[in-house]
Amino acid sequence: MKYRLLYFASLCDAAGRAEETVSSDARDVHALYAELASRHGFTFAPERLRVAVNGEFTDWSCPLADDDEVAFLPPVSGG
Amino acid sequence: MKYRLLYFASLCDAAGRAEETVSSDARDVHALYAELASRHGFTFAPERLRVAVNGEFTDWSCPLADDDEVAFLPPVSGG
Amino acid sequence: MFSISAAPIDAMALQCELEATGVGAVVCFEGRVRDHNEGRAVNALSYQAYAELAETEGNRIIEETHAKFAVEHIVCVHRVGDLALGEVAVWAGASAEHRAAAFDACRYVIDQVKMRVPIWKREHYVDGASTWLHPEPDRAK
Amino acid sequence: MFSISAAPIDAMALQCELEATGVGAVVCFEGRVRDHNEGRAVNALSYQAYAELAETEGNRIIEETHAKFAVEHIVCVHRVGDLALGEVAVWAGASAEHRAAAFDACRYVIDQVKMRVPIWKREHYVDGASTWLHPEPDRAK
Repeated sequence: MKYRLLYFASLCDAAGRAEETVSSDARDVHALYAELASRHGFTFAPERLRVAVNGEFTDWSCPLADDDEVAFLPPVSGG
Repeated sequence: MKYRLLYFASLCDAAGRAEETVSSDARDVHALYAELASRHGFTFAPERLRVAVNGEFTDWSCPLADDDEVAFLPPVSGG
Repeated sequence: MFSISAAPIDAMALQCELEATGVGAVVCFEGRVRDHNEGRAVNALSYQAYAELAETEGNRIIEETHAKFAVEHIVCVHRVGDLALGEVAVWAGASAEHRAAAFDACRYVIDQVKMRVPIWKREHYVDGASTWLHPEPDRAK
Repeated sequence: MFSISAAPIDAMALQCELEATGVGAVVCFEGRVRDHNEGRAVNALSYQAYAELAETEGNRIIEETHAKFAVEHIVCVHRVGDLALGEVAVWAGASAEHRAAAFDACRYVIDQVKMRVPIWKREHYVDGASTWLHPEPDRAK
């Protein structure tokens, strides 16, 4: 399956890019994060991140479909 | 003794003036209010008013001296 | 600084008085003349103050607020005279390093000013009547 | 309305959006870039947002606030991009008939925005270093 990934803040720095499209065998967000964390050296434990799929918050067990846009959101610091 | 009186809001309306100088035998603010309430038809019970003498809050037992400036302050409604 | 003003309140100028290096939060409150109160249609207000004592008591409130909360600057101005609908009757602002103190201080100032400072409001109603407001202690808002 | 802005925040224009007949209280909050944080001297900040989701979540917060408090209008704007010291990073305002609701609503909005909306701050320090802030839940301010 193909997924579009969005990276923000320190995940963007770690990945060296703000977005990318990847081909992956992962079928849910948890598996996809494990794969990307390994590839890009992400150090956040999943419980410190929120997940968004197609522009809306979801949970870590969310199943994925081809062409989904996925973002792993590190702890926010607006304001 | 001579006192200068300041009237505000509905006490000003009732007295028909914002200030006046009176000669009185009253020697404390409680006695002075009783006299003025009778003369001007003030209907506030003393416990609903605060008292200021010479520009500072004081209490109803405050003794008065010649030329003191006295104000009886009805409940406030600023803001 | 607390003051009484016969001229319209210039909120921008007052907010500038809150500036300081290191300020991370500014909270401002404006109290405006509403077109109604307790079910009656209002078309204007007049405020009267015992100006000398109002400024003394207002500045006492500001000193208390500095003692209670970690704030940088506090400013409060109350109008007197005749005000039209929508005009600002009272303005209060607080600046601080963090927002909790700025919110708490701004609210404390306006709450205390309304309770304690010798200022009185006369409401002018659409039907031509008018009355000074002298709220019972438990009805003060 | 919640929005993300790459341009400097125009507080006066935003406050005008809070106007309505019958409004008696307006409370505004400004969060500004401070010259220090947790003991380190800061000389600039950058904010990044997941703009689409930030606006969705920000507007959800505003809807919640309308449901919780008797307010007329609520506006909140958060800057993104590079900000100098003293610039406004976030602005929130609420108007209401009475001041308690305006204070409560303004504070609720900014508290929730800081906790929930996907926006991140990078601090640039005087010594040349910089870092994204990812606060632990119990340290979020």
